[in-house]
Amino acid sequence: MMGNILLWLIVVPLVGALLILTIPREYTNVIRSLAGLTAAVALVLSLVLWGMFDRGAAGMQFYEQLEWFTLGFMQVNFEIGADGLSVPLIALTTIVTLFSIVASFTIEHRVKEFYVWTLVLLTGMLGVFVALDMFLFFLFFELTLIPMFFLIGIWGGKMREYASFKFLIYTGLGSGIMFITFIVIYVQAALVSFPDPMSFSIVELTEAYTEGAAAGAVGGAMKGGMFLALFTAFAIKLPVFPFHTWLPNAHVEAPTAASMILAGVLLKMGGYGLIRVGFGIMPDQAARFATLIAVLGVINIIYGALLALVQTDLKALVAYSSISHMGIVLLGIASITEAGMQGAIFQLVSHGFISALLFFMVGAIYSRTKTRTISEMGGLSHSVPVLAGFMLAAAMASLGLPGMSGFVSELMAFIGIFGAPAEILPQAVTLGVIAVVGIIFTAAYLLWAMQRTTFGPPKEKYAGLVDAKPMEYVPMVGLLAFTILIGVYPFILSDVINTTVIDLVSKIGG
Amino acid sequence: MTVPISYFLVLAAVLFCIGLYGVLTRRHLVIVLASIELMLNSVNINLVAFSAIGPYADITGQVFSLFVITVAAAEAAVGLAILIALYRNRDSIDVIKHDLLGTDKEKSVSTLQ
Amino acid sequence: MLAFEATWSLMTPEIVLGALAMLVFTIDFMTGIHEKKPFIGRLSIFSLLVTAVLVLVMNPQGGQIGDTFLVDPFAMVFKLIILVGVALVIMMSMNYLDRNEDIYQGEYYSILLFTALGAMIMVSSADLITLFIGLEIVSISSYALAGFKKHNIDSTEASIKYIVLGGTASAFILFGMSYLYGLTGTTSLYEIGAAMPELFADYTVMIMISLLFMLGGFGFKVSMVPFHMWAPDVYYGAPTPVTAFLATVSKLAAFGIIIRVFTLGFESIYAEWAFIVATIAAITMIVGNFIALTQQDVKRLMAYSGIAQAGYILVPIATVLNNFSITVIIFYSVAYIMMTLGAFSIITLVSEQSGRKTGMDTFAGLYQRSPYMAVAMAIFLLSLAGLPFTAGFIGKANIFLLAINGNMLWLAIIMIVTSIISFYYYFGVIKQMFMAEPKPNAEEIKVPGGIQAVVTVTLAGTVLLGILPNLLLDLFTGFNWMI
Amino acid sequence: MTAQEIFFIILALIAVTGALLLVLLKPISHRVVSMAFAFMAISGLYFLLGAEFIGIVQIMVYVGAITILFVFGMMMTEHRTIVFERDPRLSHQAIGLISSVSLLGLLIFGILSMDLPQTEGYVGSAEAIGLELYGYFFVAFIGSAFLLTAALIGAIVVARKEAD
Amino acid sequence: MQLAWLIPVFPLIAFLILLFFGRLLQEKSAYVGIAALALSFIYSVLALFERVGGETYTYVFEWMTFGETSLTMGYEVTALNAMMLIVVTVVSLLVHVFSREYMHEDHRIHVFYSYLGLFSFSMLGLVLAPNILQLFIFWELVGLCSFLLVGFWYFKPEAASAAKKAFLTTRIGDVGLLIGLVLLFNEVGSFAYADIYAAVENGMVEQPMVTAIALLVFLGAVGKSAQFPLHVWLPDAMEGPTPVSALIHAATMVAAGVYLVGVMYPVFLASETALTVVAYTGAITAFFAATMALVMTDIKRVLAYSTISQLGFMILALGTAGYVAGLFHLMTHAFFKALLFLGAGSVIVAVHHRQDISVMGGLWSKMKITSVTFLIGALAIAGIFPLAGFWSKEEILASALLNGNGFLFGLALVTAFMTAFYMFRLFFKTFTGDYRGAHDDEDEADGHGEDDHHGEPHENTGFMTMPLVVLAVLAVTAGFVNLPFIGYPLEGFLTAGLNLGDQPHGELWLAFLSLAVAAGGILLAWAMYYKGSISEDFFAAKAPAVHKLLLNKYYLDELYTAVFVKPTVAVGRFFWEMDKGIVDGMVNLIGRFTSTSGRTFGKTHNGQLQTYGVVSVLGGIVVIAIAFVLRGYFG
Repeated sequence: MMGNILLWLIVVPLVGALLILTIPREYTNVIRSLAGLTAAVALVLSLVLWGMFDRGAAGMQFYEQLEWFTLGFMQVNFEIGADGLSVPLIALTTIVTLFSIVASFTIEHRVKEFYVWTLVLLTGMLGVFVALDMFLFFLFFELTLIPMFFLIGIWGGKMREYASFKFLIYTGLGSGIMFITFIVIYVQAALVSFPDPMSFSIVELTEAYTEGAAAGAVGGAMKGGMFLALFTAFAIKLPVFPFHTWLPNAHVEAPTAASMILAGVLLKMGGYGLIRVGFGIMPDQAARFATLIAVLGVINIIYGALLALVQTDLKALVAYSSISHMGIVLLGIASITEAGMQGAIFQLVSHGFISALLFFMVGAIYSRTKTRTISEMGGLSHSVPVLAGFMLAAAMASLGLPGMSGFVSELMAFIGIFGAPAEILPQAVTLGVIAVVGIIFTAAYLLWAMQRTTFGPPKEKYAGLVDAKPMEYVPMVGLLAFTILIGVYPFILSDVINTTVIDLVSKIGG
Repeated sequence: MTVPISYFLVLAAVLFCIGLYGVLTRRHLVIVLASIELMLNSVNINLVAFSAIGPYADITGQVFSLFVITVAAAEAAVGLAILIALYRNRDSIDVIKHDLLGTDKEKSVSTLQ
Repeated sequence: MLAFEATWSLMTPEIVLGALAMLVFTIDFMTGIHEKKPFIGRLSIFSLLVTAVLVLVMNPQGGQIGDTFLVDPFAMVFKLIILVGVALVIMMSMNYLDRNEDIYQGEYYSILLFTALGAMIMVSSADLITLFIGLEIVSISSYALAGFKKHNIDSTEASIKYIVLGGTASAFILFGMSYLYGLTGTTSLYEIGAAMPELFADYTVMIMISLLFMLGGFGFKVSMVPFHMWAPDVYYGAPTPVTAFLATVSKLAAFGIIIRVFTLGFESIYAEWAFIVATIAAITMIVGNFIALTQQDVKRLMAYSGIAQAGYILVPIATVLNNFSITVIIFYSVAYIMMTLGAFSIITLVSEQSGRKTGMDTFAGLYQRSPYMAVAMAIFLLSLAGLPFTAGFIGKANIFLLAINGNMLWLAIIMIVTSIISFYYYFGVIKQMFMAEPKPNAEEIKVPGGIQAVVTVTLAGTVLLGILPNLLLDLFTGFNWMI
Repeated sequence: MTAQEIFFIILALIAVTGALLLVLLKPISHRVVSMAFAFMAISGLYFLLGAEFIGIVQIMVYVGAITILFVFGMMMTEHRTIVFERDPRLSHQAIGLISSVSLLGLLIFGILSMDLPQTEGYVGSAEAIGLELYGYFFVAFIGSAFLLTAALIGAIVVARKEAD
Repeated sequence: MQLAWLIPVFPLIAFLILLFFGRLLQEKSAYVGIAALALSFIYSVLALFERVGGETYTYVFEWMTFGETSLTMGYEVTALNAMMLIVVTVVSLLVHVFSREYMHEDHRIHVFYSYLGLFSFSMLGLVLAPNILQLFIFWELVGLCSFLLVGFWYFKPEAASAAKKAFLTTRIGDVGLLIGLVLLFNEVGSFAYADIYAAVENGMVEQPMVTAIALLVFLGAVGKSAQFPLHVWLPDAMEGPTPVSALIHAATMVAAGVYLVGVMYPVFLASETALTVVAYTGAITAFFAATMALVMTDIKRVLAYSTISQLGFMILALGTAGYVAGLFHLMTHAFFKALLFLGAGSVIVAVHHRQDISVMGGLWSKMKITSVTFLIGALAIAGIFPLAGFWSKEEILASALLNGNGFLFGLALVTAFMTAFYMFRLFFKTFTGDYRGAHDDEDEADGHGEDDHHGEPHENTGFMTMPLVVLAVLAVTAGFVNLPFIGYPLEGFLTAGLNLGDQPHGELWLAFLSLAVAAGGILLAWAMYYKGSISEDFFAAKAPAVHKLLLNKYYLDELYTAVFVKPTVAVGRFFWEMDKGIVDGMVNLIGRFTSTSGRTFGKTHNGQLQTYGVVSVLGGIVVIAIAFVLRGYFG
């Protein structure tokens, strides 16, 4: 048990948070370095996990199950494990968190609490990705709400209270729907298997619904309902049109580090959940609603891009771009092909890095220009060339430039959607074409934004700005490096994911 | 007994509802408390009637009614005590004047003095 | 006559508590009126703890004295909840009474002890009369307690409202009981339960009227909609520790008898009333949470929150009545009493230190003024909201499980949606504590030992049950609640 | 019509009239008197039903103690016959009336829908009541002792006028 | 040939060095780039020599896996890309050399060279790609470099906007390409050229699908090679530094589209429709671009339209089965167009960074080398015997005639005439006559920057003239690699091992016809702009509407703005309003509804004890009544 690296991963940030709590709040530098150290340890652990992970094996690894509590005949376990779907996201989480912690070294206001919340958030996020018990999954899923609420609410911008409450209630509602659906899923299976006990284990339920007793016994309408409810729950997190409106508010108001984590990791929990639970347990329903998911994915892509196109606030633009990019995930999932699924997971990871980078850049620029209004910027290439350069790189990554991770995921998703079996997704080609057209819009808004911010005649008022500080290079270079690494040699990622993806897709029988 | 039990029951119901009406609409707090006593009395009529000529007549009903009387007395005592304390504080026993605690009484003394 | 042949040792805890309560009263009587008498409070707590130990020692084997006094796991656990609850209320009262010298201490404590006794009788009774007497001990004591700050307008007004409405509710209960007695000739719930199917067939309307009268009367005590109207005003006006008492012990004891009466007496006609309870539960959750959204006063907010919580506890009753649902209810009760008492002790502390104000803004910047209290309060509120790693979450999750298992999906959905809505106001308080800056004239908060103790105990309970619920759940699952 | 029925009707009329007057009369003292009449009539009903002990207790407690208590309550609060200004809550009155009447209707519907067998009648005795009290209902009896103690303490504390 | 992978790596190393240490190196950056390109060039030559007579060499590694499928990356040296390697490295090397002088005043010269390095890497990578996916990756990267280099002078709003336009417009084509290759992949199961060829030739891909794929792939080429209707970005891209225009927007990147069609040729051959579309697109582009080149006054824009026009020629050739002709023209065009651009760059430097030909003139005497080499270039593009352009253009005409139809051929011929005309219009206006720049020095309307050395134009240093000379030599000789007299050696080289059918060859009369047309064009230009025997405004006066139309580039930019840009933005705004108003509005409405209803419920708590009582009792009665009615207790 003590040897389980996943457990350590969850525990380390928590220990870090507790340690920070013991430090008097005046010692800000100690607190900062301790937070950074904790995140670094988590990162190292996740890399060790990456290394130890057996690429060839399907199923869960580092599996651990402890009895937790029983309720009547319902067994809730502390069950953790990792497969090719969670390992990359765990790595993503630790990486983005470490960089966001480094990025927030500039925060001077209530430093101690900031890092405590960040580390608690890290625990929650890692917990979501390792939890294999639905109960536990939900626990961690909810746990992320609270730190993020505080991060937005205390360190956020002008409208922070509105944004934090909207985030809380909206995504809370999503969690609520999710929880009810989890229990319905469980109860349906448990009733079928009665009197044999059944636990909340995702693994066990997956088995029950895909090949076990519940596969045939639970009615189609019920399963459809459950799937749609699950989809809605995760759609709020992802977010999917029309459940996306919390996101721009939250992103715009959140402090840089929180935006990085929010876009980089929190949104991914929605995608992860959709694949792990929604797709995993009810692949037949995923196939049944593939068209719906794909259509929503396409709407997300186009709608997000069009909205990003007309934003006046740079951060809002990036926020809407997140919405647009999450459409790719849906598209990939909807295709129900190995390529598409691969693309969806790739997009989760890739967008994690890219959006974190983008938000970091926006934050860094905002801290200098004191404005996020696009029209007031301009000529930043002159005053802050390095920042402008990274900004451009981030934008390029975001618009799916080959050589960067975004391209790979888009390519995979498109291969998936164009290759989707016609009986599952009859409109695949049409949807695919519309989606691909969306990436023109993506290019349009990003380039337009770049043209108006970094390009253009140098502005007088930005003459004295300081270019990137050494501490800022860490997140910039780090995130960009990961983006490029995956973009140039995606095999390192696909290798890890592939077996799991094959396993997932095989459940649908093709 | 030639009087059907339902007579007693109806009488009790009538008294109960008169009491209830008193509680709900009278403005004098003493009368409100008295109305509660009336309601409790109607319970006793029921109990004693059932005890005497009910389908399962036995002594329990009368015992029950004794307890009810006890409770009624205690309640009357405490109620009047509170009434007096209230009167000392507010110089009024008009029910509708005692509305300091409502939701839209933002003016309400949000202090406990 | 069973009078003196019964196993009276079953009543040992009650007898001891009664004796100790009288002792407390007598000692107070003999030590004058106006002195500060902290030992009275300590003695009261000691009495309650002794009783609790006695309950633990004496009660597990079970038994009964006629049908009037039952000792079963259900009664035992509820008694423990009540005793611990009252002890905590007294603990938080000690500071309050030191600051409010117009309250008579000895009388206050002894009346609280009487209510504990009454509540104990109430939950271990299977006889309408005994049950009603227990209920009235609690009620009449509560009326007096609510008005104990007798020079305070709010307190007396709260008290008069409480007694008028409470008295009416009692009358309704009795009226219902009188029919029940008349149609069965007995006050024993077992016998009533046994006769119920036939009875219902014969006198459908009258049985339902009596059932609903009783439900309404008990519902008044637990503040379920539409019988909840008194709660906000009384909670607001009553002295804060008394509010805590009303919100926890009084409410839970009333739930105890609801379960007792409906399980023993009306289980056979479950289908006839379950949907009514379900509807009421739904309305209660909705109304409580919706109104709470607009509250600006913490005590009123807690009142509406308490209404909503009552709705949550009603859900299992509406879903199914069996051992399992009682387990769920009792677990939630334990969680509820922990988090609510914790929250109220902090409210007491803060309002006493802010010139007796209870507006939401008194909590502004509490984190700066007293981090431990702020964090503890946050955890209590999170628990009330049902967020993870708190007892409240496990409790609610159990209720969901039960509701969905019992094909009450719609109720579960209403519950979860209203829970999410409740985030708004609970986090509103949290926002005040953590995000707002303290008022410029806000004093440093000095935490008295009593409050510190209450907060620590309840916090430990809330968190421990949130992380290791099996500590209680495994125990409970082994119980056969009702004999 | 038997004598019992005649007595019943008379007593019931007195009780209902007393109750109505309690609710409807203006002067407070008249109201309390009419309440006393109602209580008396009710105790008469108990006698009619053969529950003499309860009837006597009724007279002692209600007519004796509680009515006097209310008179005290009346005296200590309002000495003169106060006249409230016009009640501003007409709709409230109406709703109160409707509530009460519809509840009454419901109850009468319930009562009349019952087909209760007419039994010969059970005559209780003080002894029987005592045996029950000290027997089966002993717990409740002790409980009511505590109830009265608590009420006593509570009432004294709340109503007490301090020396200062 | 195993070392061919080093060819793109050298510039990449240069790029990285300059990225990290550029600030230290400053002007010395140029040498890093030059050295890297020189090495690349040497390796390219070696690769070519090895390839001649050798076999295709392929190396791949696993790049990505999904399911049972693996995507690979690697490199291969085929006949076609061996040729392309030479073209790219030569032009790139020369541009590197040229820029040393051209850019030396710019303090961001290291950035410029790093971009050039990146571009060279990308372009070489594109060429070496063994599969279409890798090609696409580098295809996008060259687009990025184009974006960066066009926007190199980011502070000029026109440059910034041109960079964006270039990227966006080509991206439209790229999207088509992406869809095409994804569809292709789903049909074939591989991105590798070899597999694709095999699949297409075996008829594995159904007919409508292969047409669709071919057209989509061609859309990519249309964007990249600035074919009608996506040609609009190229003229604007002239906002970039002139060496960039020479390298990217004349010789290499824009030719990538042609190259793409070249490498995917089997797919095109499988679809008659696709070929037809390709041919017509090429011809129409060639014609339209040429018409616009007739009236432009900006030296670089004339060359830009000329480039578009020439690219149209190549596409036309490919569309009419003139595989070799198209690629041959690609190569020759690369040399002479680079020559022309660099020459223009030399001129621009000499006239203090002005580009309007109306302020030039009379430079012949002042800058001999530039003038002569420019003239060679102009003759080459006009297709004068025996310069490179003559040979390749003749082949294109041949394929248009033999495999196309009269219309295509006619269009090509007219275009050839116009080509000669506008080139020599440019030449005469720039180099002959009197220098018109001196007297309006003061109003530097479209001049760039502050020139601190006003004065007469004079010849530039060796860094600038040497590349001109080299390119001029190539412009003369490059055509000889495919001389008919020695049996079309290039054709043999390129088509070896490929099943492309017979290549069309023109008969002798066609050569003469082409020569005559070119000569005619030159003569007309001579008459109008040198001799002055026909008024310069002759045509403009004859058909002012046409003139205006041409000057405004057929109003295509305006049209696109009105049809695509504005509606998109409008739709975006509409959605935004909808998002705020309806989608988010619903959310807020629900929130408001909740709190309002909470407040309404709360109103019942008015503090009135009896209100509470009435509500409770009435509520209870309602509960009872509803329950009774529902359960039917009332009867």
